[in-house]
Amino acid sequence: MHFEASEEQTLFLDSIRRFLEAETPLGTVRRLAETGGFDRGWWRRAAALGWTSLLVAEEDGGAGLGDEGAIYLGILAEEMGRLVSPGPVLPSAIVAATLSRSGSREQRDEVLPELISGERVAAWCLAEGGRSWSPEAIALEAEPTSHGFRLSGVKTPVEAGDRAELLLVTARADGALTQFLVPADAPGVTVELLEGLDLARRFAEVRFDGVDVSESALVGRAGGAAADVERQFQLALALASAESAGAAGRVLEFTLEWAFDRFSFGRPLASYQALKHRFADMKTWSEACHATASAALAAIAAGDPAAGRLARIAKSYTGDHAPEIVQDCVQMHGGIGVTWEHDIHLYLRRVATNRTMYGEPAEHREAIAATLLDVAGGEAA
Amino acid sequence: MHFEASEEQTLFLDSIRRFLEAETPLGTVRRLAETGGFDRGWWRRAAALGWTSLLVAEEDGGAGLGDEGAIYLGILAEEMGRLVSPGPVLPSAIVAATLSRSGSREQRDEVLPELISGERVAAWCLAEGGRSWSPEAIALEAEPTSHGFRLSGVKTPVEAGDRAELLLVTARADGALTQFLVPADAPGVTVELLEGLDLARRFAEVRFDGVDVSESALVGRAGGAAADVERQFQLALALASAESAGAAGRVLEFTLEWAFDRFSFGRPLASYQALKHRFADMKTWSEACHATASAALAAIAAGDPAAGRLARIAKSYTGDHAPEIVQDCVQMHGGIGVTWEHDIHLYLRRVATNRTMYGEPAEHREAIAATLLDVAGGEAA
Amino acid sequence: MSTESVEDFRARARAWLAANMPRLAPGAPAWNAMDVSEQDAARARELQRKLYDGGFAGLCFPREYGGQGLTPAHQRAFTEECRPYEMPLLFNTPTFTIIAPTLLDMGSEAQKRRHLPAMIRGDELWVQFMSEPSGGSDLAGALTSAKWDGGQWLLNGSKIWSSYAYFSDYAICLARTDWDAVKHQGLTMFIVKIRQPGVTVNRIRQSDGAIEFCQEFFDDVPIPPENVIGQVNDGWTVAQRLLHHERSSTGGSSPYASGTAGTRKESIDDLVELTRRAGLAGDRTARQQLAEAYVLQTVQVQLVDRVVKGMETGALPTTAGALLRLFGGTFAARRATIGFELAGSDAVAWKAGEERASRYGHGYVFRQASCLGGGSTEMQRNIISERILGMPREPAADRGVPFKDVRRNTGTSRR
Amino acid sequence: MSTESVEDFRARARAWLAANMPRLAPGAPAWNAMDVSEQDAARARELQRKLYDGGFAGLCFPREYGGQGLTPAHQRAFTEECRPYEMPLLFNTPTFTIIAPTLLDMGSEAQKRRHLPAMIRGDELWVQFMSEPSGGSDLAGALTSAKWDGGQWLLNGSKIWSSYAYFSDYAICLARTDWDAVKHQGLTMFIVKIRQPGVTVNRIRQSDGAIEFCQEFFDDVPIPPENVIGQVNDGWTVAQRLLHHERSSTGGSSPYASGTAGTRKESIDDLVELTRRAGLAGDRTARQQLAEAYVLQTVQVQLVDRVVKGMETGALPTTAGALLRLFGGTFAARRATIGFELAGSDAVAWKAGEERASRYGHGYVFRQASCLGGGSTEMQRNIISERILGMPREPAADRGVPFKDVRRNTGTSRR
Repeated sequence: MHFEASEEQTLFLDSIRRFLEAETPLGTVRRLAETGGFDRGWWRRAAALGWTSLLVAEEDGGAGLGDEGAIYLGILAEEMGRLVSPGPVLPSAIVAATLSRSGSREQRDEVLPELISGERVAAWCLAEGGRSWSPEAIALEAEPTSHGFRLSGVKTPVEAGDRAELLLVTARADGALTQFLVPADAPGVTVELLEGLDLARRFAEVRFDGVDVSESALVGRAGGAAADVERQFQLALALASAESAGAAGRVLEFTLEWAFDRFSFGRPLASYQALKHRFADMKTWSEACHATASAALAAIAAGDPAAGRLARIAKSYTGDHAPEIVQDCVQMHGGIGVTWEHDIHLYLRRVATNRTMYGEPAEHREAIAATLLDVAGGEAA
Repeated sequence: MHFEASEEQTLFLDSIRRFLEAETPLGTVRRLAETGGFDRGWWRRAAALGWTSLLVAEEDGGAGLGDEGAIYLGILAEEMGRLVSPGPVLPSAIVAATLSRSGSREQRDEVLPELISGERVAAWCLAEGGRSWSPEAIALEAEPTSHGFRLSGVKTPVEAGDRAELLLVTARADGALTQFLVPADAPGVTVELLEGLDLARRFAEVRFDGVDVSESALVGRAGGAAADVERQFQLALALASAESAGAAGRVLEFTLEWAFDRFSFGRPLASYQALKHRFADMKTWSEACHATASAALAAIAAGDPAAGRLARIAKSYTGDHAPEIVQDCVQMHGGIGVTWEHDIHLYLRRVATNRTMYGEPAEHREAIAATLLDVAGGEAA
Repeated sequence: MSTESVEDFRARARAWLAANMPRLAPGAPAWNAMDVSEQDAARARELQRKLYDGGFAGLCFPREYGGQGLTPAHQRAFTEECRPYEMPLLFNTPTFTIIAPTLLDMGSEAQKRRHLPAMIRGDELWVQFMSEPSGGSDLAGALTSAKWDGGQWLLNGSKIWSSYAYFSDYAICLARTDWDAVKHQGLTMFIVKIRQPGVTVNRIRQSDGAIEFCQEFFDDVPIPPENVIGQVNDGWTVAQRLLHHERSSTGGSSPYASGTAGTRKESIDDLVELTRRAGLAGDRTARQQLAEAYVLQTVQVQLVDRVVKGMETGALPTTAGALLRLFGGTFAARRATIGFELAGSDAVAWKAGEERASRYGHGYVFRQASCLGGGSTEMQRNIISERILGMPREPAADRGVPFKDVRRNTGTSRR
Repeated sequence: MSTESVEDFRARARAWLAANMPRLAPGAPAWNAMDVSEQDAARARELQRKLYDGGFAGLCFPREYGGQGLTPAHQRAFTEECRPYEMPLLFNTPTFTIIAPTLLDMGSEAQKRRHLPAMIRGDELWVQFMSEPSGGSDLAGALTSAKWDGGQWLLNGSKIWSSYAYFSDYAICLARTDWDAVKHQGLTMFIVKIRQPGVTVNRIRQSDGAIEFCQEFFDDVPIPPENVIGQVNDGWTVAQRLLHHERSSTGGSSPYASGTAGTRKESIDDLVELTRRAGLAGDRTARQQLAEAYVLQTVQVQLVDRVVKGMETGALPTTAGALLRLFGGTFAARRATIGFELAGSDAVAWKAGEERASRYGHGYVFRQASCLGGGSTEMQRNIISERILGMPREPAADRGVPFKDVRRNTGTSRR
């Protein structure tokens, strides 16, 4: 967490940590991995702690934190990382925020309360299976029909796609970004659970084979979703970054304990300078991961026009460094670190997955280079 | 040097080392840097040791080692690296080899003896100032005239271009690689000495402003130089690699001595595990640099069809690692390592220059990727 | 006795292989050391026997112990020739490259005559009982103990990280026989029969989900005195030979390995195919990564050649195998990372039945194993700096102290 | 006394700057700490005096010592506002960010009243005499000695790596005053006037050819007793405060720096321009490198913010500045490498008069300076592991031993 947390933020953090440690300690996470992911009752209890409404306006039943909710979400994401928690926090928060901002009266009155209460789960259908996760790469077609639109295309991987009752689909109508809220059981929608590296978080492929939706499925106006999508994307980048920072920070903590406890040649591992210097590097990177994730969330919360660039910076830095921290901590553990029995691989799977999801570091660096090089005059703002 | 040197090779090595240590120790190298590079008398004495004729056929007054001369040249290059020596070894060897293979009777009878004796110096005009050093990038035009060709273009940087009486110019006639031997004082040739990072080795820009040459300037036939150029290029890559391996290996040696002699907190630097582990990494990379440079030269000597790929591998590996070894040795030295007074920067300047000259690691990796990906079936042979 | 020339031998081997050994299907996957079943072991025993019957087993082992007494050059030729054939690669490591040369160096004449021919015939697969759950890199800190009791030793304790123990026959086992001696002087190396009462073998699941390694528990396992290798309480001398051979083995410089799991070319073809399948054949960054992997792989082979020659000529000390272990371990980790990055999201989430890219994800999760197995890269760096470069040894708190008084792990922060 | 609000202050500063300070020419090169002449120093003194006269000098220093008694937030606002103007940046380090806060912490009232206002007025430029030719990272191993002799101290020995000593006025100097005490307990910190008989200042040429640093030789230099900072033989306590402020300074978290050498944006613009000029604006590898530099530069600023807040709130110990030094040093080295690679052969050979790219070559040659100056990255890693993470301290062979008996450098392998 950032070092200037308010009292409310600290209370929120404590409530998350107590809840996760009690309800989904790592042993439970392992069991959920075998049985199919998060428990719906658990999710409703998490929702009761306010997790789902942090970016929802007060009049829509939300926390009324305004954009500052992004900072609370960052705290939540870090804690999720610290315990490799399951649960559709990221897609839920993103979909709820967009419905509150741009949803129709009906969507806000009928759908949003159920998302906030955790009764229903929503997923965001963004990527389409190519290398790029950028909104520019979206091609899923929304063809106008007499009564609405027909959606055709494939979205994959979709976080929590297998468990979601509602899908926020980012598509193109007449070439312009347009979003729809579609029930997962709509005719023509096929959801296939994917296998994956992360044991607690699941992804699905969602096919739209000429799915007919009415005008009322639109979230915002046709062709007018670019700002919402950009904001969703920024949130996803920053939250994935915060989660990886939390995960890597936690791994570093318990690996340090291990180094104190473990003796080799009559000396604790922690006394070997070659290892000490690597711990020093890892500590530095870990603090930098926290710093850049917090800065991105603060920029989003502040409506800073640089938020998009800062979110990409955070995602690229944490994508490079969080996995390397965890890998070197595996090395510090020795043989036990590459066993199934030891929890460290749960963390490695999470940060490796986060590195890829919502775009790899190289994709974000390329986008950053574009802001530096491709604008007239090299304007970097 | 490779670990299976023959007795002849060991004698050759000893003669080089004795000569360089006596004639151009590092203090002399520094003085030469102030005064304009190598001394002609020194170069003639070096030539008398056989340096210029290692790849020249016996009937042309050469060593008669056949292709095995490449291995001797590698030994010479490593020793040049170990003492950051001046002198046009690489261009002399390359030009002499090509004249012996493909030169006209006249070139072999009139010119070659003077190159071998060190009376005259030759330079190879390859690069044209762009990013690429590959023969494919050569554009200097050789336009047919009634009596020969007219050369137009710029070559830069040209090693020893400021001191050479003769220029081997790689050009294109009708789009096909063609080489010429041109006197540096021919009308239309302008040579401008460049400033540079390497204190002992100099480069020049050579302009050809409509330089008229007769047919007799051709080395080999018009449009038929591809094989010679490829071989020259392979030699340049392998020799630059060997030289950098020699330089980095020597730096590692004296830095290790320093670590033994230097005490910090009452203990020799060499006793600090964090430094010991970095020395272990450097030793491994250093041996690998030697290994890959030797393997490339052995392949050239054996006429192995893989020689081109192995030369690129060596250049890319040593280009990445030799400078990093030297930089970390600078770090090991502390403040004294970044002074003018300490010799280590002479080595750093040499390996940094070699990294760039004849193509950076990324260019060679791209070419290697092409052999892996762009040939039907992915044939990597 | 004059030795057959390498080229004559090569021709004879080629003909024999074609007539006798099963050919690999074109494009058959390279042998996967990670997932070996008892059936695979039975098959390896059968093929090894076939080689033995044909006179092509144990090429570099002395004739008196069932080998062929040939040179490393003969072995290299054979390894080149046998590439298209199914080979009993399971015998290579640790049986032939680590255990057998240790027995050759340190075993009694009776031990050599009893076990070496049996290995070469395919009758005995061996494993190492060296590491312990509490031990990490500190092999000499073994807590497994053997007590002399009525004319035999009784073994108690636990070992870990032994590959394939569940289908192997014998193990070489380091145990503490004197707790009052300083650490390195109270150890003895034993030959232990695996399938006998008192030995329990459990399999360990790896972080990537595969099962290769085992943990063993010993409960008063009897060992006859003739199964001591070398001298009682001098087991560390034997262990050092064993570690030397292990470095040669994992570094790729052992002359006792016969056949290899895939040629160099196959191994890069893997990444080439991945790059193409991922649609990245034209992507400059991907091309750089692919070429980097190929450069490192090639340099690794070149480094093995150099270091082996250096050790042969005495230009490098025999500990130089640590250079190969360090290079090999870090390269394998880098290669796993490149594979993971090339594979993109397919390595992170994939459809059931389309697992091709998933192994790059699992390879990434298991990445550090290449820097741990066969001696951690940290130990290699210690060896290189201390024994090749002659730098001062790390201070150890367990020197000159009776082993029973040495400080050991505290807490139980293993999670 | 109520403090002016930051925004009111900002408005007042903006107006004053526009009316009084010389504007930088658009596109003027950022201030280059590497190549400072005596004229530059005179100019800096003049500008500092101007700030002082306007009431904008020493913003965070107490009023009783000539400062303005304002908050770090005021200083940040001023630093933002003064970007378009020429500033006396030479005073920032070490005078304001390292020496002055050390005097504030540890100096006598008389020392503070005498020197702090003089610094803030632009009358005194200071340097550090800390490192020694024989010493490396081991500052407490100082061999420069001061002997008490007839009512004053006499200084003998040599110091090195002091920037700008040849035009500065005073130095803070660590010297050994008791050779029978253990290392850290026989040191005293002195104030030394530089321009006086017995002090010889030689300039050192750097590996990149530039001249910034100096070496000083002391030959019976007299120091009056009132120039001892803190207690005699307690100089290491003073040195630790100084090192703390040095870490804050080089890490970028000191509140006493006023103005910065170039904005963040200018600094990446440098590489952007290089990329364009090299024709690499469309090259994917170059774009990755450029973006990497920008990412690291941005994260560095974010890390400074985080660590400063962490130290303010007590979430991080005061030694956390070492995190910033380590990040900053390694980033600067990485940035130098990226610049060198982007510049291509222009950084290796260039036409006289077309040196623009050559500085990337020289920057690469001098690269490690960023990992050495202000405390090597190795020392930062020791501090982070031992003082932030609480890992065991390195064994030192010089603890508990009279300093005169400690082993020192052997041989003379400096070449």
